[in-house]
Amino acid sequence: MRLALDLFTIVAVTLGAIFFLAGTVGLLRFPDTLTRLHALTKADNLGLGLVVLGLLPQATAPLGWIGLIAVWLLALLSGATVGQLLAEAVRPPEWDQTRTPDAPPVGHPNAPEASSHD
Amino acid sequence: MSGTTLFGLCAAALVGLGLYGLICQPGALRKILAFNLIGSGVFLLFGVIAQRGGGVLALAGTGADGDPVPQALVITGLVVAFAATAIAVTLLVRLAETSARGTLEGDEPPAPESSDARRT
Amino acid sequence: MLAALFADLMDLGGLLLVIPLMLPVVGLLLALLVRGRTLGRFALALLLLGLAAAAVIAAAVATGDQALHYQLGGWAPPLGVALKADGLSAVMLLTTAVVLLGVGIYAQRGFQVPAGLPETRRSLAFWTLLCGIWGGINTVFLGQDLFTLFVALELLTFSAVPLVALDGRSETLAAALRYLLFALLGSVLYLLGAVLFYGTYGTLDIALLADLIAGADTLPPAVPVAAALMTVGLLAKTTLFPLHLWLPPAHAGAPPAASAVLSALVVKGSFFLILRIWFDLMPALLTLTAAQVLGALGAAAILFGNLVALRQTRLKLLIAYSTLAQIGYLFLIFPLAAGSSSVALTAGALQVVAHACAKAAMFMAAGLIAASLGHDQIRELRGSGRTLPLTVLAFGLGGLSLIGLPPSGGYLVKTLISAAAVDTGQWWLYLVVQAGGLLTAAYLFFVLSQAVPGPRQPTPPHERPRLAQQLIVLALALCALLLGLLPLSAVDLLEIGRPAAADSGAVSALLADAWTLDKLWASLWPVLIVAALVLAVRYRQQRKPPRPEGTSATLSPGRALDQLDHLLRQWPVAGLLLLVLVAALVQTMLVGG
Amino acid sequence: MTTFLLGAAAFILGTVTLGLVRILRGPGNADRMLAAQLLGTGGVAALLLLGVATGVGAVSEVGLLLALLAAFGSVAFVTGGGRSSDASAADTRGAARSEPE
Amino acid sequence: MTSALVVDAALVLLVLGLALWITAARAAYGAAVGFVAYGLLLTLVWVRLAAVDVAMTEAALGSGLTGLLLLGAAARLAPYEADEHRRRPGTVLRVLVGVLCAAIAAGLAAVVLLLPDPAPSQALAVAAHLPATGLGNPVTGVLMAYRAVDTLLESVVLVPALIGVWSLSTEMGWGGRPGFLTPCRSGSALPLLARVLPPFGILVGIHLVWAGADDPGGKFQGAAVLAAMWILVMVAGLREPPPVSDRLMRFLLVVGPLCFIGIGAAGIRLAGAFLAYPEAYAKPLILAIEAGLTISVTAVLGLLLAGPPVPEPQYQRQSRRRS
Repeated sequence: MRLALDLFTIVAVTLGAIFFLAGTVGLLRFPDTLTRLHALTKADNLGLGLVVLGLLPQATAPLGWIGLIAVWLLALLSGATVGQLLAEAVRPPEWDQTRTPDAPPVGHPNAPEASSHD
Repeated sequence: MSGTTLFGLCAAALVGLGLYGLICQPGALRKILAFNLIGSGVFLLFGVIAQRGGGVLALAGTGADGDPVPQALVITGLVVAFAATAIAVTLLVRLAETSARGTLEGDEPPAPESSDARRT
Repeated sequence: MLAALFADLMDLGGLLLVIPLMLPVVGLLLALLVRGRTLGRFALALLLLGLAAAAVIAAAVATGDQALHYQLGGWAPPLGVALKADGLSAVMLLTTAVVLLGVGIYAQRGFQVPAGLPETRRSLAFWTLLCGIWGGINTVFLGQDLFTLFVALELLTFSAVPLVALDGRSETLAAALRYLLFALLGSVLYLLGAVLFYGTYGTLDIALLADLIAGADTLPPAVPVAAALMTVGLLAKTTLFPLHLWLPPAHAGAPPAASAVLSALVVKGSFFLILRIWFDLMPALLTLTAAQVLGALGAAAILFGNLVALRQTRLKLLIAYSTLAQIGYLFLIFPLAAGSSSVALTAGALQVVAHACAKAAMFMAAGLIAASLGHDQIRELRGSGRTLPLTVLAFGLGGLSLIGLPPSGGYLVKTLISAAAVDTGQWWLYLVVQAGGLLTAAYLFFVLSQAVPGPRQPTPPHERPRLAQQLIVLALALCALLLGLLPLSAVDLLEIGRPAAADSGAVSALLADAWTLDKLWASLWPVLIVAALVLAVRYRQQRKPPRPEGTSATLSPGRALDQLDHLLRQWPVAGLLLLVLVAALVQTMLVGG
Repeated sequence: MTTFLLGAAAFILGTVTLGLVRILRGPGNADRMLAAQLLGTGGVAALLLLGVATGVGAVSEVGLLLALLAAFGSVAFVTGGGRSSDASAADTRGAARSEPE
Repeated sequence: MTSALVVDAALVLLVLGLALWITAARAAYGAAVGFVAYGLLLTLVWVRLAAVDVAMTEAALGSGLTGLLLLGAAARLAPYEADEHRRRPGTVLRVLVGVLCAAIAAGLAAVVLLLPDPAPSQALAVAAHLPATGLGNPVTGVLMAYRAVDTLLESVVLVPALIGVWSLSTEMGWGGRPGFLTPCRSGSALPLLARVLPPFGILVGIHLVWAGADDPGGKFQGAAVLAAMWILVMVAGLREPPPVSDRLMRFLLVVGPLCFIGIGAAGIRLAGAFLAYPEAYAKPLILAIEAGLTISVTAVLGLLLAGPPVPEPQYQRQSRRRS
């Protein structure tokens, strides 16, 4: 029984680690912010989920389980929101993908001298 | 070489790095960041000392959670450092809004400037 | 009945120390809830109570002839935190209470809540932060735990910095930010030193650490490093030359009442900790080279600060640079400690007290003059002596203490330092003290020669100062001036709680002939010559059309001095010097030890 | 088992380290934020692995805290003006004029 | 345990790499993003150092709230950053500073390697006296009993810091609402997050305070989480920050420290020393103080991030422009 559980842990955690690797590769290789975002949110949620799943047999029941699952649920929630927020923020009005790298920063809408002009 | 020693060396390096940033980076926000780096280095060193101090506990067989005194002091220190960062950041934002600059370098006129101005 | 109350209070013993610790803190918290005009009066009542508590503690220390100790929460160090009031702490507590009460009375007007308003930004910030400074500095004087002292230093800094920026002009904001960042650098270095002490000895209590350090056969390498880091960190907060980048703009830019507190008290908090480190924590480690490094910086501060002060055209900047110079005197005592630590410590403590009273009076006097004239340009002070006779008199009297003329506290300081310098064969210290006094005399008389003559101002003053404000400024100046007349037994109070030194009586021996006619005259005549010279220069300037570039006839050296000051106050340069100081101090202790 | 879990933690940390190249390279601040986000999730995973492996108690609560606050970086990113440097090429709002190169 | 050493080495490399980035990055915003990641890694380091209480504080305060503060500031300061590089000190100066910093770091490293072995420690003394406090968590014991005065002073230090932040408003702005956290232009995601997350967050925060007596956790960690939730709600525009003159808010700000001082003073009578607790009631009294401090620290942390007050018209304008 112990052996089976350990095997389960090894398989799940390894899978999770591979998803993290995939996410990282996506983050590095994908061409623009939105596709990178896509790679990231998929990969890290699944990765963390698998790691949590794999750790369940090693944790003490039931408090340890609750803690682990709560971590994953919260990570899911914040991951989803973050994806949404960042997507809203970086979406160019005309889906313009030829951004100049490191364009000079512009006035913050909150700064007093940026008179409202929109 | 144990992990604890490794973290101790890391703390020393963080202090050095932060000192360099605090002195050489012109932007005031970068100085605030550098101050936080030094602070984290100091706290880390304290944590290393706490971990080493846990040795007596391990000998006594009551677990190895480290010396709680430095840990408590680090918590206090973190809160104080946060307050310091908050004041510094607010001062800086206010300074930038009133004088349109975010740096402390070369900002002050030399002392006799006023008399120079009157001479010309 | 009062006597009975007093006796009851004395019976409390160490518990008394909780009062100066907690009274300001409670005041700080409650001030957030107090509304309207009550705020200023509430703070004043608190300050009066604080003065009473400080007096009771000083009396308890003096009558008991031993330091008061208290263990907070009943936990003994190393686990718990202890408080201690020796004679030195008691004197500092009393000085703080007196100066703060003076400032509190003075500030009743400027920081009053206008009728009909619940509060204003300036009033709430000033009174709460004043309580914060008070609580921080009292904790510094009483704390015996290096980490508690760190928190106290931060309380002091966080309360002092916003006061600098209270006027909200961009140059005061910049000054406050510089002050904050440099002070934070200082605190973090101090904390690093404390951490190393804990790592080496497993305690942060000063008394326990002192025993452990004194008892060790070989010095662990962490100790000199920690000592150097803590000292330099505290130097950055005390603004010893050449780490003075933030002092002039910050002290000159704050509102006068705040400048008085900053100059008179706040920089002394970190200096007090330097005293604790070098005289209580590890007296044996103060090698002659390390002491001479500190002494040389002090000497440089005296000469440099006074010379730059002479070049200033604004009164408040002049006073700020004079603070820079006066801080230098505090560090002259380190090389003297080799001869007699009690003489050195007495001189240091007297200088703290005398300068606190004198400088608070001078900053507030300058504030009244500036309020009345609408500016503080030294060359345009004409007539202010007629309009504000009491204030200009207070300014002058405070200045006499800075020069070191009898019977002021400054005179005692200079007598002690000079005599000890001659005794230990360190003539350069003697020369620096004398030269510093004369330079101070030069700028003081220059200011007075501008302010005193001239008719009553034709234009009505911008703001008529209250008589109470003028009187309290005068009273503080008189405190500084008459400090020297205190009986010698008052000086003995400083010795209480210190390990009985072999050289007890050294102070009284040195001070014994301070009041001979010879000595008095010797201190007086050079100052008179300087006064005459200043008057002559001024007379000549009046005959010729005034040259606008300031006081000094020697133009190019003066410009070079300004350039040097400007260079030293660049952030990277000051940072570099700070690092050099750390390295140098470690070096001296490793080699000398 | 402990060795495996520690190894997995080291592996995940290693991969997210690679992701840090995005923080260095950018190009936009949003990309940097993405890398920080990945580091956040990976950090939580590594933390849980470490906690179980070394038997340090209450580690899942630390993970809970990290997961709870994970979104805050991005919230600050959206509410602050960090996005402006990304969208600046397209986002030519009159008031917020960018300086010429 | 070499595999543990590998993890530690990886962590150290990551931390140092990020510290380098924070120091050397060209733009402040990028450095601030790096700082958020850096705080997260430090949390892992604290776990490796078996300091779970500190790890929680670092996660909530060092990484979470400080990151929020710095990112917000970096965004606000971006327009003024343009000519910073020209103000860099000259090469000679930088090299000198660099050499000295390296020397100091090397000296510290040497000191670390030469720290005494076995290390001195208070751990046994703390454990021996812990039953007298009724607490199970030694860190809480240090914070609330042995070194209660540090905790008291620290909670007091936050108040002048907040007043310092407030005092940076204009005279006109006094009495208004803090202006740093005006609601963001609302997509759908942020208000959703601000509705879903706080119930969890409040639960976790209160749990941390409550559990802190016996398990890792405590008032500062809990308060930081609660403050973060409050900030989220304010940023999403669901609640406005209270005006600085709000009387209830003022009371909440000071209730914790005042309660601490009051119970401490009662200790003079009941337990023979200031800040001592009578042994029979030690735990309930400590929990009462912790509850008060949690309220006050939450309020202070939230308001520190909310910034100085602005005049009401400006506040409304900012909100409108951004929504």
